[in-house]
Amino acid sequence: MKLALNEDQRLIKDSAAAVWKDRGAVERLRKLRDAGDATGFSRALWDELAGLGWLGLPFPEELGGVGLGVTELCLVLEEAGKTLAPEPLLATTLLAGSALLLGDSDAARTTWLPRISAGEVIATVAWQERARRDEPLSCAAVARSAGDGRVSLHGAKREVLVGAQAELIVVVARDEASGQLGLYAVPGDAEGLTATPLVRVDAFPCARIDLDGVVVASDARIGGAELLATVLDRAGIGLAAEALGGMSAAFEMTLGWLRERRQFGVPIGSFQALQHRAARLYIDIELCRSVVMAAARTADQPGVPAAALAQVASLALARTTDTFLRVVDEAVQMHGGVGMTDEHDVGFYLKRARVVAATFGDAAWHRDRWARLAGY
Amino acid sequence: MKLALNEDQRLIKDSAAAVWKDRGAVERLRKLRDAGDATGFSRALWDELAGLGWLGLPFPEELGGVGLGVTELCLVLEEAGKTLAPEPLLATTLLAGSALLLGDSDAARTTWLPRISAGEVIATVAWQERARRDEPLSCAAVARSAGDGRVSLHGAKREVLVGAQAELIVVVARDEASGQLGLYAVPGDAEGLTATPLVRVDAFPCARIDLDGVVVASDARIGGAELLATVLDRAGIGLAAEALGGMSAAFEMTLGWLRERRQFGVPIGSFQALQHRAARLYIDIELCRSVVMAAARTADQPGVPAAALAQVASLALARTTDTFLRVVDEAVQMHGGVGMTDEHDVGFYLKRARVVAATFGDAAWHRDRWARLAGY
Amino acid sequence: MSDLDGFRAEVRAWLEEHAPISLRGRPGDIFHGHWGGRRGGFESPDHERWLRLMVERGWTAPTWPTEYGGGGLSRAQDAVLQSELRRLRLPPPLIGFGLVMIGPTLLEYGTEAQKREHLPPIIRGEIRWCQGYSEPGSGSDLASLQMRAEKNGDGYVLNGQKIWTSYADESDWIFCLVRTDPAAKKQSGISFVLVDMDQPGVTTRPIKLISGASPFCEVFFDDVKALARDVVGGENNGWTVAKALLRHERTMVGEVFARSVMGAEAELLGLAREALGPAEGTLADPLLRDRIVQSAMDERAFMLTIQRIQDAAKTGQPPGTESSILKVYGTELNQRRRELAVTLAGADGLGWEGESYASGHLALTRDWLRSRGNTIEGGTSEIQLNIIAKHVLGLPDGGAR
Amino acid sequence: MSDLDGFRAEVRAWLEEHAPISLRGRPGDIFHGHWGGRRGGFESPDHERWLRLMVERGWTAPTWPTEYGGGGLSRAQDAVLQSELRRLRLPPPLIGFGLVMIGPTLLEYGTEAQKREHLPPIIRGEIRWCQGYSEPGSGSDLASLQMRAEKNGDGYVLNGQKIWTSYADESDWIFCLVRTDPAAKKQSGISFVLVDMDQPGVTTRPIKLISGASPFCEVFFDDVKALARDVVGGENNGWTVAKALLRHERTMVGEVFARSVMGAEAELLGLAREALGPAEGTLADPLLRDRIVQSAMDERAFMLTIQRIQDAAKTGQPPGTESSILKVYGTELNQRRRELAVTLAGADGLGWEGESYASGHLALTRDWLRSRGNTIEGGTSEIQLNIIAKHVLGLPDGGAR
Repeated sequence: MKLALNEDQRLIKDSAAAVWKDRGAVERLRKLRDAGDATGFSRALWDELAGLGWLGLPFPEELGGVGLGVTELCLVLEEAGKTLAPEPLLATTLLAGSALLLGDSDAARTTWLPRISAGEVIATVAWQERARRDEPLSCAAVARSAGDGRVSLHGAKREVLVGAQAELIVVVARDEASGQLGLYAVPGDAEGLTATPLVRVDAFPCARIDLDGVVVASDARIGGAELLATVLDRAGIGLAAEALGGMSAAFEMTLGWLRERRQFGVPIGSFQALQHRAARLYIDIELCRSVVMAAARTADQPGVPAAALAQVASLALARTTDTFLRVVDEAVQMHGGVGMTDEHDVGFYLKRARVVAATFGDAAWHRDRWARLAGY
Repeated sequence: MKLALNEDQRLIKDSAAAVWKDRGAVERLRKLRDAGDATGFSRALWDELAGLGWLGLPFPEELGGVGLGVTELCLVLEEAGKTLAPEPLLATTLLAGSALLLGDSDAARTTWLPRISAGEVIATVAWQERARRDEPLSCAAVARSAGDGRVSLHGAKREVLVGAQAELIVVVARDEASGQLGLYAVPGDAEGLTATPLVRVDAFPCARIDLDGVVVASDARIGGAELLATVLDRAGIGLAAEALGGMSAAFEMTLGWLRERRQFGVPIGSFQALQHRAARLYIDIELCRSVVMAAARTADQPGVPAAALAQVASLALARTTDTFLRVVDEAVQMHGGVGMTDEHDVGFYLKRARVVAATFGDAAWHRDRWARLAGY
Repeated sequence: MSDLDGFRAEVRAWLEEHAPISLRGRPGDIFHGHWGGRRGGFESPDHERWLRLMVERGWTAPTWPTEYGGGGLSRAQDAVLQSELRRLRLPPPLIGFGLVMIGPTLLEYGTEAQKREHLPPIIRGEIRWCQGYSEPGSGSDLASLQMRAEKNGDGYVLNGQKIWTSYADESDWIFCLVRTDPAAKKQSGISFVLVDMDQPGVTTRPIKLISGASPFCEVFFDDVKALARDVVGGENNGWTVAKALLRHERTMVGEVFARSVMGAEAELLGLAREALGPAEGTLADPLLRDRIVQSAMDERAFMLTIQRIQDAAKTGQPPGTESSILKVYGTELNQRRRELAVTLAGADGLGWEGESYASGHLALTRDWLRSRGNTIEGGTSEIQLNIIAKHVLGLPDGGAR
Repeated sequence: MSDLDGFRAEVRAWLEEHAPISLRGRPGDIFHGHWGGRRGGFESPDHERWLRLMVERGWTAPTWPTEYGGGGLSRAQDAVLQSELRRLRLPPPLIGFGLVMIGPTLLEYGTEAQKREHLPPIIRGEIRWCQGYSEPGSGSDLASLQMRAEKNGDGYVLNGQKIWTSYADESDWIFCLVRTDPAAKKQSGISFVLVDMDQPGVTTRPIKLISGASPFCEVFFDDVKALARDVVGGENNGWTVAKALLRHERTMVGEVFARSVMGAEAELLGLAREALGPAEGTLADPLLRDRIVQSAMDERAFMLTIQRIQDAAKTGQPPGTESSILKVYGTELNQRRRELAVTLAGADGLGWEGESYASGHLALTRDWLRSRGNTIEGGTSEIQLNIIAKHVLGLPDGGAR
């Protein structure tokens, strides 16, 4: 495992940086938010991302993908994170995409992955049911036999990323008979499925999903608890990469302000107390960069054991969620009054950091899991 | 409850400050340590303290005391803490003294308290058995019936303050028959009692006590579990006062250094990063002062419920142990290389702070107790 | 003593007889009540009656001299009055920056003519005031302010901008720091001037915060007129007046935070039980439990420190720069609490708006966001730490302020 | 590539044949091995034989030129040699500041004559060197040093004091920074001079630390002589030489800390099980458990960062000021670990000496105390943060260094 970018990876990172910077950075999210845009992201840009091949980066070429890995996708997500891009790359390619890619169903794989790669389908996974993250195994939604080999899904899911826009929702439910968890590929417009958009603080698209007897064919089941764990860990690593981008951008923005803003006749960045705080943030961000790179590469190792993947995912999420929160708190503080205004971009990072921390479990949750994995 | 000193209290505090400063501050502890002094403190100074009435400050006048309270004793302890005075005021007057004062036995009270006040008897309580603090109720030492209404004590106690020098040791043991905890007043030279001095990092006198069938009369039992809890809480408040003194002195020493030490042509105290860190320490020390004052006054309130006392004692210990540790770490860091030398006094505070934190439970232990007391 | 007892009896009887029944049991505070002013309506006829009654006795400004319409009470009498108001849990008849900021400043620094002109309308609730200090370019470095006031006949012409002016869009007059001598260095060319906002050239614009709407405004001055007689403390001598007022403001902010942090343990515990269960016994999450205890202990230590400072003041110890301690610690304490609250609530604490969220949960999000400003407004934590380092600890000046 | 393979085969065969059997499986590191010098004895005859054998091939200084007695190996060849030594887990034949500090400095800045005089005795382990930089008055501000060297005939007379000189009491020569031009400002009047310690006027005194005995010494110079030919880099030009050496030292210190933090989780977990029980399953104390995880994660993130820096260097990215990051983070990481270790041990971690304590427990106390110096020695954390702020983040200089 080499913690450095190769030439291809550098190209991907640079072009990802260019794509999102060209689109106007945070300004774009602000406009979508202020307009109360129902889609919540740019479908035109989504088509462009498909054209660049990024929506299928980690999928094999025969399924419309590029045949690269989580490592490369994380580079794109990091750059997306810098501008707080709300395009649902994480939900579609890494959450739903991983479920389809690594799942049991060839049919589902060949049906959906090419369409995801082509940008035709927005997809997501609906797994969370409670306000605070706990074990995914505590799932209360059920899959009930509906005759003819079909099952009907009942329950409610919350915090479903891009849930109101997704054409494909992979729903986690417990088989009523066996008690086993299952992941079921459900079309977003299935009868009995209601998506209620949630206006969250970060303005990223998200929804509550109610399943009132949604009937699917039995081959809609693409995997069980083990698949879910892997899917969440891969997506967690992607989110950590996005967080790395977010904290880097908020930090850069703050450094710029420290250099420019003058008080008492000098730039405030010349005050040693602020310098030392900035230097410590820098160190922590650099450590985040190391763990994100290592985690992504681990996810790409063929046959990586689930426990090893879980451990690096927890490492990456524990560090990035905490550091992101600390960086944005300091960023607002160092910006002073202007950082508190809605007019300034830095507040968007503050809001996003907290949502990131609540998405796949915060630092404390992942430290607890690390200890459980290590047997103490 | 008024959080301010009255005229008498101010006098006591000032004269305590003078007594210990006159004796040479930390230099005195250093000499005792370097000499490997078997007593570990100054018996001559002890006689002086007796003459000043401080050894019996919280005892009633009819028992040789002054009739004041924990509040006043804490002022003396705070000043003692500033110079890291190893005189066993806490062990003798607050630990053993509280046990006798508030215990069931009139005989023990009238026998020992006047002698403690007069400086004739060094006393202590032997309660700890494990390396880390846990519930005192987990005591394994036993009191066994030895016929003729006598009991014999069996077990081992560790970290007994001034244990090798004490003429009176109040031993905590569990009645073998009833399972009840008991506090037994045992002469230091009792047969079957062996004290092994422990050379701890802070150089304060301390010992391990082995009880190999120490026979005492049944009226040696002066109380049970409730008494022990109250005794430990009163002593904990006293230790918090001592810690307050210690952190204040280490901080003052550091401020002096920051003003004097020049690097890059200016006093290092003019560097803003150090200024802000010093200012934060100051705030935390001021908060410690408030909780110590409040805790001592609560201990002096007639009929104060055990739970209320426990709560303020935990508040005082949680804050002072943590802050003391933080202050001394920063004090050494700000002193730079010279702070790492044995020649400099600041290291003595560093060492003492850690012993203080381990004496009656550290901050985490007391936060846990706070929650238990509050029912969550 | 018996005088005070008599006064108490008199106040109690008067309140029992006159205070509107409908207002009893509805206490306010210095930020919750009737703000007065030309544009200020009343919540109810009883609120209006309550103001008129109290104005008549001068009890909207109980300790101000009777010659300006105040109550002329001693501090001790005022304490009695306040405790009787609290007894019936009555709202203050009038609140606002006229009473707590510009009024006391005029009493200390104003000329007799200024007091006669400006104090009575404040006491009667006719004029609402706001404060024009900060400018976009001068935050912590207040003395670098740029707004100009140029001499013009018997007055000044004002041009420039103020920011962070609370309730500027609802106020009638503004007290401003302006630069009257551009040649003088920083503090020495500044004047403290009173400006009628009801004139052309004054524009206010509310500021939207990361937490949503706010009372803060920007105020723009475009050839606005001020009278020479409305300069307080003398031309180019405004810095002295401003500093006195700032100290006053910090203490007030400290008190507000003292109130805001109270009850942290119960609130957080409630959120924790809601999120973690079970309803009784030890909380399921030991790390969050530990953070709740820390919040509770921090709050207790903070409240005890406030009490200690007050008790020390009573024994005649001179008040020092304690306001900086309270400001730094109180605001950070509140931030930690708000952060812990959203953490406990998990996804329930991430809502921005909409019916999917309980209003209490939406408030968690907004309160957390708003709390980030606590360590910035009213003098940043950094400035307070500078003050402590230099003026309390006596550390040498390093050029950084 | 096949050249290297051939070299590897040759080295392996030679080592298999010559390396003393008794030393195999006893690896040392840059701080654990034979230090050489006039006063240096050998642990065993095999140690002496091992040194002689390696000196013969120049492999005590594998990459130094053969003309001075070095091995003349390329970096790639040296890597092969080191990996073969590791394969047999052999100790380095020779360690010391001659090899890692003054030798490389002379190779870069020394004259031909200086190299011919000083390098061979270093390579043969005959002369042990120490470093004389810090003085009591100049810690972080090294350039403020005061030790004087006055011209006298064909040399200098040295007067002053050095401090924090590791192993001065066991060394033969010292390389010193001295002030040769008292009139010049700070850096510009400093020379880098080599001094034979075996002469009157040189006194060393070991420094006792809060953790007990230490290799550090004070060195006093009282009319000590140095030769003009022993000035490195030219008179008054010593600062350039010293800075190059300091950078080198920081990297070394970083590597040492990288090693010191490894295995935190296992050590801490062992202490926790000892103190808390039970032997298996979830640790009884959830807060300490959380701190152990933090330590483990911090260590992992730190090791990954070291790897990333090394990997980046391999791809040709220019090395930056990473040493400051590693120094700050690595030392604080070690401090947190030592502190957690004594916390876990409770009263067992409070012993200073005596038979009542297990030696492992006594080491806990001493290691914790010693770790407090990590953030001071080799450039304080504060200095490293200054470096990061200015040279990495490009923040403007505020006069504070």
